[in-house]
Amino acid sequence: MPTPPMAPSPWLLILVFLGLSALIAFGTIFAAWALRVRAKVDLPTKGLTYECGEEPDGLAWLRFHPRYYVVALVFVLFDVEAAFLFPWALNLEALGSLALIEMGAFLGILTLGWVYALKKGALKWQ
Amino acid sequence: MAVDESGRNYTHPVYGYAESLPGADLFLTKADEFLTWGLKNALWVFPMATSCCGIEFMAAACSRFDMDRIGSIARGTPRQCDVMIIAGTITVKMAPRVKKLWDQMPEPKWAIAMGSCAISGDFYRDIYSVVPGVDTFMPVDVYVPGCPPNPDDLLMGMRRLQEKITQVRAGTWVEPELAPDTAGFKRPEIGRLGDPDRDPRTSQDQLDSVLNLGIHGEATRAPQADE
Amino acid sequence: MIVDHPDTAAWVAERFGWQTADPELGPQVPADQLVALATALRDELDFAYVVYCVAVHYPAEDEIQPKFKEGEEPPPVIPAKPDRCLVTYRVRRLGPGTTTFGFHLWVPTGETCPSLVDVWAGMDWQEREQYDLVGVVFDGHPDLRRIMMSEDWPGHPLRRDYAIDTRHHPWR
Amino acid sequence: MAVTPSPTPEPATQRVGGLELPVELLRPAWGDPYLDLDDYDAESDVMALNLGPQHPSTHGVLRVKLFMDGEVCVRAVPYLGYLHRGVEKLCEKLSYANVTPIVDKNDYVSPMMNELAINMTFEKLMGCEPPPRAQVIRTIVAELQRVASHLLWVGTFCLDIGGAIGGGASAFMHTFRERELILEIFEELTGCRFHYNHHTVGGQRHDIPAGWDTLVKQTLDHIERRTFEYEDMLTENPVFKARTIGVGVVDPKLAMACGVSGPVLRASGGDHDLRRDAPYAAYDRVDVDVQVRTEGDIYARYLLRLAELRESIRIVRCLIDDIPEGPICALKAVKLPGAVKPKPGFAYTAIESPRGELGTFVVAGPGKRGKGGPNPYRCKIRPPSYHVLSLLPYIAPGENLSDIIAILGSLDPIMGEADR
Repeated sequence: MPTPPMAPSPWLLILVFLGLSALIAFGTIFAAWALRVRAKVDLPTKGLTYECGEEPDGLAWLRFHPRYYVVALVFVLFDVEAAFLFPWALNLEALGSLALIEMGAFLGILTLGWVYALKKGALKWQ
Repeated sequence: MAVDESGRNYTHPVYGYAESLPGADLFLTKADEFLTWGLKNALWVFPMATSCCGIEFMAAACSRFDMDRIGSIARGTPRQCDVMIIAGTITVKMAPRVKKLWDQMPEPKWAIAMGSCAISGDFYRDIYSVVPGVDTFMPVDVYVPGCPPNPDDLLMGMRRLQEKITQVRAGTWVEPELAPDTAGFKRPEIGRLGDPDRDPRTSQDQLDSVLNLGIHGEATRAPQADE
Repeated sequence: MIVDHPDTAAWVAERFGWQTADPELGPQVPADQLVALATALRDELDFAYVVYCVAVHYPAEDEIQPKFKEGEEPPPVIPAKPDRCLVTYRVRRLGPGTTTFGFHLWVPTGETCPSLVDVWAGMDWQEREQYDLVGVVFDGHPDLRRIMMSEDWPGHPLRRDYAIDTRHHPWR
Repeated sequence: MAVTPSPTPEPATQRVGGLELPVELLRPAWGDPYLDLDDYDAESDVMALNLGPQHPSTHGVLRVKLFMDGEVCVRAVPYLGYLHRGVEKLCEKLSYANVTPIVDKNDYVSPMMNELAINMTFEKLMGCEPPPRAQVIRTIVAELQRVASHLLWVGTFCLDIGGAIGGGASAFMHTFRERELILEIFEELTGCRFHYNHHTVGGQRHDIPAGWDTLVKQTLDHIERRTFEYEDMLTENPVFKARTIGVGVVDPKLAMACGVSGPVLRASGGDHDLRRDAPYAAYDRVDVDVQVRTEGDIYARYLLRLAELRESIRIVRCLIDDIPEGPICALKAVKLPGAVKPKPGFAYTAIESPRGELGTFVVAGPGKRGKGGPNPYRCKIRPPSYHVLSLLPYIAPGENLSDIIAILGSLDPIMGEADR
């Protein structure tokens, strides 16, 4: 049954949604640029990195210890997990109890990964 | 090269073009007032708290005198602040840092000299290591006298600054002329920023001293004029 | 072995032979024996707490001929004193009835004073401050830098010949 | 069967600097303040970070240059002098009576303590003794100032732990509300909230107004009830305990060598308090119950300062009821600044300020015709904050950056006093 001519096609909705979000995002940036107050004299110190008033000494482009990378990985694990949980939780009743078991398995596997990371001492820094 | 003024009567590119359109200026005055209202009621404070006035600043930010009522929160970095409150004595070793932090604040920015140490160096002004007043190296908008000024005086200073912002943006601000020499008060030879007989090289030397701060924190000195 | 000697000045007089003229200042210590006295105080008399190290600058004084009437024979001439610094130390023994003990030495300007950093760690910053403000050089100090003034500050502020409102281009 | 002599039990306490200290507290290993970075085999590059002169957590303008290996500090180099206002040089120019308002501004969290320290030294030089009423007022005022100072410390310390907008701000708001009550008491007595200029050579300048003691008693009852509020908020708070227990441990032997006394030494087992061991003013009429803890970490210092706060309230309550009658200043009102001319000599006195031993060494200079001069020849102020900061290069290495900020907060340095 063709969608009634009155209802806008879903693709149009997506277009409007993307357009609105782009408008808001870039609109605020443009407004900030347009309404900004320009200093009469732009001093070189304005661009310097802020280091409590001191002259920054040494480089910031340094080699860090790999333990910080592992912490970032563990964060990604939870981030992805959350990203999948939201859409699933929204229309849970539409998907029925099967989806519940699938998500349980998904969470179980992730928890296994988390326990493994804990046992390897990913978050122990000293 | 004059030390830059804070966000005072600037000419804005967008407004300039928009005003040429017929009938747009009626709308723009309302927009400007709206922006001024938003600007002055959210003055985030950069507390340059060096000594005793810093404690009174903390008392002003706390629950009894609550600076939050007029919309100002103390922030740690100069990047997010509109008003720099210089609370306490500024010594010669600290002055380049204060100037650098002032330059690192985005426009529009204002400065409040809180306490007589920041205004004129108080009874320390004759000492070898104290800068006699903050306005010898940076523009100051409101002076809050006192040693230390009560928190409600500081809040009155903030209200005074809000009035000044409104008048400056409305273009009706009249710059008060500098106080004449009061009873032979011995002023240090480095005049205030607005003094006409101030040596322009001093501003240049002050800026150089800020630009090339020594790594160990010493301010590299320009050649002494009288050495 | 730690001995609880009630009167430290008497113990020092008996042990090292330096008398104490002014109880506040304590005995005058020759420069080469300073570290020996300090270690003795710390180990034997249990003075482990640093109170301060202060340097006081005395400018040079020329000879003084005190006035006298013609009848009597002229009183002895007070000799001229060079430009010198009085360096006083003070340490404290904690516990009930805590007492402090001070000792001092005269350091003519230009000469150095032995450093006590190896005996008490707290003397590190005290000596740096006195070097910075009064200009007494402590040899043997691991890191004798200025602590109060900026690194390139001309002169030492707390000397008597340093004017209080000295200019410092371009900030005052 | 050869009876192996039982190893002599390791002595439980060891005598260091006149104090009996439990042995397990004396830890030899400390950070090396003069560590050469070349011979430090870092797993990653060492970053030089400035915890600079303008930083919300440095309690004033202290700059610490931290050499960090990732999150862990390798070496800490404090730089002072950003608030050096030349107070000692200014004291040499002023007369004895004029020095009080200058020294008032050194330790701007407890101004009464500075005045008390310097005026006691001048009185020792003059050889005059303040009347009993002035002695009792001095003790009451000093203890009230200690309550205000510790209240401010609890507030700002929670800022260092929780952050200005985060969880720490709540305790900050509470403690400053109580501190305002104490400022009101001082406003009643001296007329201003801060920098009172209350002490003078030989006694006090302002006498107690009528009804002042009832105001003090009500305020102290109110504050004592509120301290239990902080305990509910902080002492059993798991986050607070996780951030403070076992962090920034200070070894009493190192503390003594660096000249540190006060809450930092008492939290590490040093049973030393000038109010009890060398009583001044009216402390000999009160038995000061000195609080001592042996853990030496930040949590011990927090508990100790809270207990000291209550101890000060108890001391004020003991003294507030029987303030002897009589004059409040030994010398006639010191109108002419030049009236005070002590004979040439040296004098050192020390008091117990909320941060430790605050002393003043004054050299009275020769005046005309051999009598004393109108202004001091040299006026050295011995601030506890300067010594507490000299501990930092020893205890900072090996700690995380956020813990260093908590340690700095727990040492309670005041830069106006450290830089003079």
